Amino acid sequence: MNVHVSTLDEKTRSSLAIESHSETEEYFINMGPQHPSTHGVLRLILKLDGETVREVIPVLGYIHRSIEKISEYSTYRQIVHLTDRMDYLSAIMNNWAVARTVEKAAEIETNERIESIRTIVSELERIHSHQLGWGVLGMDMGAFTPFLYGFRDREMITDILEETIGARLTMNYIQPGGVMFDIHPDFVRKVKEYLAYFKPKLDEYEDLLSGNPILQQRLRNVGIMDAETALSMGATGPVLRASRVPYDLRKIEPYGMYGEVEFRVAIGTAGDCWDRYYVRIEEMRQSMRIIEQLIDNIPEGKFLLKKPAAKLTIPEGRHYSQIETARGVLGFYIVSEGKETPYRAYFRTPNFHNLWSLTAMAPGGRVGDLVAIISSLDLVIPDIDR
Amino acid sequence: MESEELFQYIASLEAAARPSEKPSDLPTIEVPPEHFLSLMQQLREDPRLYFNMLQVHTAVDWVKKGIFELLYQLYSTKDRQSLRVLVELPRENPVIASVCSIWRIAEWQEREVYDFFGVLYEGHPDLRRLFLEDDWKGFPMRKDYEDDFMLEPGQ
Amino acid sequence: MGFVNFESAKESSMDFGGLPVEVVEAPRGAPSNTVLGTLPNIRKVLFSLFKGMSITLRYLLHPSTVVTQQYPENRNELKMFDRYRARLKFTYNEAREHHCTGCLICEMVCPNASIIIHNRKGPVTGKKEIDHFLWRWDICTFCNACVVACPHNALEMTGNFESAVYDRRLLIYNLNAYAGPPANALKKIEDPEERKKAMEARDVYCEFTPMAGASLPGIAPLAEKKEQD
Amino acid sequence: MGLITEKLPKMMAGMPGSDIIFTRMDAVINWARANSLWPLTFGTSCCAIEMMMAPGASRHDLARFGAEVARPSPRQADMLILAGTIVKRMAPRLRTLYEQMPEPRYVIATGACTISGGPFIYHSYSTVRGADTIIPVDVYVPGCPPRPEGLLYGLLTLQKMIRSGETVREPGIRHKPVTSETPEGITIEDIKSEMLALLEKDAVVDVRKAAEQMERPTGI
Repeated sequence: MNVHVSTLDEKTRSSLAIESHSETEEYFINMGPQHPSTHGVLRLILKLDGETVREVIPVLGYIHRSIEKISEYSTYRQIVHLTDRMDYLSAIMNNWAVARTVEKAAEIETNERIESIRTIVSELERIHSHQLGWGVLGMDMGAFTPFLYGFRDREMITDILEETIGARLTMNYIQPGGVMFDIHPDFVRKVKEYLAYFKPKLDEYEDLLSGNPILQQRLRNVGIMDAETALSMGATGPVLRASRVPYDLRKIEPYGMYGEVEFRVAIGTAGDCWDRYYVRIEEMRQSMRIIEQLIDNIPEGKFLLKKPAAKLTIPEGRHYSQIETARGVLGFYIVSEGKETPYRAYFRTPNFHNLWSLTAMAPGGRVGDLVAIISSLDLVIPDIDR
Repeated sequence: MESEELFQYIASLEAAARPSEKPSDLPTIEVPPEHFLSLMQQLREDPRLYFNMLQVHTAVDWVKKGIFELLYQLYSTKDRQSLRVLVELPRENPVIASVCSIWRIAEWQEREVYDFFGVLYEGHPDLRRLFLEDDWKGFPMRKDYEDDFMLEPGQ
Repeated sequence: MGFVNFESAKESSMDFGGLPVEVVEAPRGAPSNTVLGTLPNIRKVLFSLFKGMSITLRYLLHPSTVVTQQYPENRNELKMFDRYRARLKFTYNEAREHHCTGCLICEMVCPNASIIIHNRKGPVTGKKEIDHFLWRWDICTFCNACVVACPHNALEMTGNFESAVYDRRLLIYNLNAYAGPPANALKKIEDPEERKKAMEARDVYCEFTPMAGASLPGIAPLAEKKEQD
Repeated sequence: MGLITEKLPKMMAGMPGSDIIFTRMDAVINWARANSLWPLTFGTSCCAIEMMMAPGASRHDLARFGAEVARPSPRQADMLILAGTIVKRMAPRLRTLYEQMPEPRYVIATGACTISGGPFIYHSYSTVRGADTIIPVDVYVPGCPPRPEGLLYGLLTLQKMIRSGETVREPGIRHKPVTSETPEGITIEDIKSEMLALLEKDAVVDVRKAAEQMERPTGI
């Protein structure tokens, strides 16, 4: 059998050699890895015909830090702290993915207090992640004010989390068998204050940005992806839900306290940028609903059931479990040999799979639309590269 | 579908596929590489199964046994069923059929596995390195990968 | 321009693989992307622009909504939260004795080997005791694993974030104020004379000293570098 | 500036009273440089969020220090805030960005990853262990990530360095103040004096020479 392994150079060359779509000449431009609207060090090679995008070739690896290799040398508790640095905007949920897999595999029990705390802080984190996504989308669309407002409200959540957890971004909070700290005595009061503050602010967001005809013009009917393509592309999270697939692990395979609270899954109708944008706005509302139902009755109990012993082993076998983060499904797959460190650790990250759908959405649109599509995917590049 | 029923149904589709005895937390089947592609096509297209999401594709390097274990984790939105397909490949000359034509995400996942493990995919439209430079030597996630750049604590 | 009507966010139920899922649909207006299509809605469009502007105007006219911190000026009022993690420190009792026995648990749980402990044999007691507790601030990620794992509560995280330096080698710190037995071991010595002897044999270091890269992996010490030059 | 910083010193070399003029000029030039730092938006990972927080967002405003306009182009920037891990593949691009920036250029490294490789220092086949193996770094801000105030403190530290920094007659030679933080409660005086002596010897760093001597990291 003969399999040909090509290079980037070959790929671009052969891509040009394919018959042209029009009489004009097609050409390549390079976007990134240092570009303000790629949200990090993503590099896209665009094949353009005039201003029409014919093909997008994403080039990854500019922040590939070999987390999976390091995981093979780390104990399970240490892996938790590495996941903070993958999707740093949903660090707590990343911690949870590891904790959940380890708990399921090693059969570690948790109590209701732990699960409640985990759910509340995860939803807070989801809100602040979407706030940032909203603000940055506004900035990419040419409005600087949303960026300021989004960050202003996000900072308040960061403060609440900082008081309980002690860190602002890389939390390392959810541990196998519990959480690292008990909630701060002021936590409940501050969260309630924040919800009361943020509810009218969310309507203000809508007045400011959603109602803006320029934004609607730029987002609607841009980057359309139907449900079948989205599923085949492996997209998850708001990207998939915008294509009218109500695949939300919080509903489908409830974990934490999600099975006991009422909320609705936000979905879109057409799968365009507008739907992806609005699904996030709606998810902030639903997250607030979830927190409201849980915050008043956090059960009593211990916050960490086992003092973290140095050794934590997982029985031999293959273990997988997944979590709905702010950007989609984060799965953690462990192959264990029964030792302290995993034999193989694999992260199924949401952004890696979501970015791939860009290659289906962008062709045919303009370069300006490409910026809108990248913003609406709400990418975090270190999560792609790991 | 219960896993027993699922295994029987899959065995009726493709006789070579058998339930795996390896410790695993999901319904798992094993299939030899030569029957792999036809099985995957049937898993996707069979109206009763209809696995339309390829959630996870990765590999494990069992260096002592001399094999790569490829993992394909499928999910069906029709009846919320998960299935894990394991394929064993020899470490020397690991070649397997590509499933890009069935699930489009496989194009990236396979490139990632090629990048890390050096597994070659037959029929892949654009097989090249994903994260590392084109001229990188070796495949870093293999257990016997050696690199002067890597440091041990205290070194 | 079909204008999105926000009241139209629909709540309904959908089927997902046999499971009923309560959903809420994103609102959509009738799509029209032409300039002419905008005209019937021109009043709405103008109103929405004005609405957005009025929000920014309201913040402009209300200076009480300003959230900007005046950082170096407000240093005295700026208090970090108790749990904020920015600097690893030893805990001391009233007699300024530390609690570290040199058991190496923190070094073991540290995910990136930012703690390096040198133990020695005590000159008086003859037992194992701490000599240097080196902490590499340049690697530390403040994951708090060492603090949680410490069986003697000898470590704590504090919130001093003002830490910029001109040389990375200055970020390697010696944390213990002295090399010697911990508070618990001193308590056990009942004879006051012997305790005094044990106390005097301690080598006193500065509590939080930059080690200037004392021959650590990956970093050339300052002195050595000078010789190369 | 080329006229003032390059030609004038040669012209005025032997003139009486030139010392006073140069000292005045140094003060003015350094004051101007310190208070108009334009950062390049260069963020690779987590620290970038805190970096966005510091200059751009509403709560911590870098504009108060004359550093408000974050520039996407290296040609218009004079300060590079390294926020996030640098990996082997990014290293040549970072070097290019640095070389494209006009002189005088300043570099702040924020966060553990940029300073030393941080959590990815061991067992990693791709993470560069310290951005200063690629480009010269002026100020290191530890933290993971440092909070925005910490970054502002780093900026103030950089301004301190610039103010007491280059002179017109010796361009490219940066006089770094001894240490930004003198440890308190030192009990053994000789440790301190020894350390300070070491630091003083190292205080003058020829950045240009260092940049020329620096080789590209291997494996790229």
